[in-house]
Amino acid sequence: MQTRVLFFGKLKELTGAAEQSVELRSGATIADLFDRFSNETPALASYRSSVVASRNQEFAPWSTVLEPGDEIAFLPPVSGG
Amino acid sequence: MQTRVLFFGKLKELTGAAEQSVELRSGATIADLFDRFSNETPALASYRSSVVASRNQEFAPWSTVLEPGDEIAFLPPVSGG
Amino acid sequence: MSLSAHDDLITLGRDPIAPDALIRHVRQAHDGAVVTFDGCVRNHSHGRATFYLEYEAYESMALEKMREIAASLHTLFAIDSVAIAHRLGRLEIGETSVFIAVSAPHRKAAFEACRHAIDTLKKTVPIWKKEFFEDGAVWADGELPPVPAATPAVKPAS
Amino acid sequence: MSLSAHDDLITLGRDPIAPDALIRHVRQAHDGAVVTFDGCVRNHSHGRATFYLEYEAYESMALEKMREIAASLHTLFAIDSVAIAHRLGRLEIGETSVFIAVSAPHRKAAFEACRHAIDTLKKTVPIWKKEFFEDGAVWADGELPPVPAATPAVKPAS
Repeated sequence: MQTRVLFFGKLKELTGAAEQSVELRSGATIADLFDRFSNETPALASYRSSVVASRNQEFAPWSTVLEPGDEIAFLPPVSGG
Repeated sequence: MQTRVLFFGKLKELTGAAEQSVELRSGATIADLFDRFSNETPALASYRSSVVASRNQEFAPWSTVLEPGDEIAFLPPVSGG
Repeated sequence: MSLSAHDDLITLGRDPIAPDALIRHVRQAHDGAVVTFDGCVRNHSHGRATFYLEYEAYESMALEKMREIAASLHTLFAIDSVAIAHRLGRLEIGETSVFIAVSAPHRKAAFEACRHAIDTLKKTVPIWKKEFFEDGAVWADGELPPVPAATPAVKPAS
Repeated sequence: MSLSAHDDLITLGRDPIAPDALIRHVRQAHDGAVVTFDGCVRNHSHGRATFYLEYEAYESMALEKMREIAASLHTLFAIDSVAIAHRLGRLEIGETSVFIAVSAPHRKAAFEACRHAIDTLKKTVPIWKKEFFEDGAVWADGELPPVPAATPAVKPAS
């Protein structure tokens, strides 16, 4: 199952990429997806508690089960305005 | 004792004059001044409870004793803005 | 026109109000927020179509009360500067009768000060609005300004 | 640019924001009040001199969240219309990063809606600010948006 993943702000700098595409097993959650990137980029793990996720441009809990074609983004605390 | 008296808004329309100069006995109060105009223009009396007075451009209670050269104004409810 | 100690700009006159000039006056490089209030002439009042308005003022006292409002904002809120303009005379639908701009390092103070300024202006500044309708004119309902309590009368010397 | 059902104007882009156009958009003959908020780039932050800022956004989601804010204002407050503009990219000191204009028949609703709009924008819209100082750059402290509670997971069909 193909999932598009976006990183912003500090998280983009840590992962070194704004956008990636990953192959996941069916039934994987947003939490599983974040863990996978934390394995590649261990510094990410320490940000877990100050990150929220979105699924198809709506804020989504970590337990959300991914569906094919989803666009998932990991968002640090927002600071617009 | 000479006192300058100003009327605004509805009160100006009732008295027919924006500004008048009156001669008052020493010791007269703002309330005395209003009563004097109410005698000339009885309709004024019914506005007494919805009028405030100013003395030399500061809001002043009815009991204020007038001094020579005072500028007294009678002000209906304000509606600027 | 009047510049106070805080470099506030307070005006009362018959010419149209120029919001841009008031905003430029208050907006400085150390400000993070500018909040403005534009009071405009509505095309209706109490369910009736308004033709136009006329404002009159006890001008010298009104200007002084507007200055007092600006000065009080500096003591009540962490703001930078204030501009308050009120227009007098005949105003057509859509025209600005009062404009207030407040700058501050942070937005909370700018919002609260701007709101406080217009609320206080409507309660304490001697300005009166007459509303003209198709079938006549009325002085708008207003608010009676608070008057300080009487102090013991002092007999004048003369 | 986006026009909602309420004729609100919501924009997100790299060009300088034009407050006058936003104000003209919301200001109608039946309005008695227009309140605006101008968020400007301050020349200092946490006691340090700021050189400039850079804003980035999850653009499509940010625009949608801004639209949601405008829509919510109509359900929460007795307002007429709303304009919200946020700028992205590099911004110099004194430039406007965000501008909000709200029109209403009466001032209370205009003030409360404008304040609510900027407070909510700062909490929920995916935009990030990087502050550039003489000796480096930092991502500004921000707020973590609230996330809806988990609903019972539905196993996807595939």
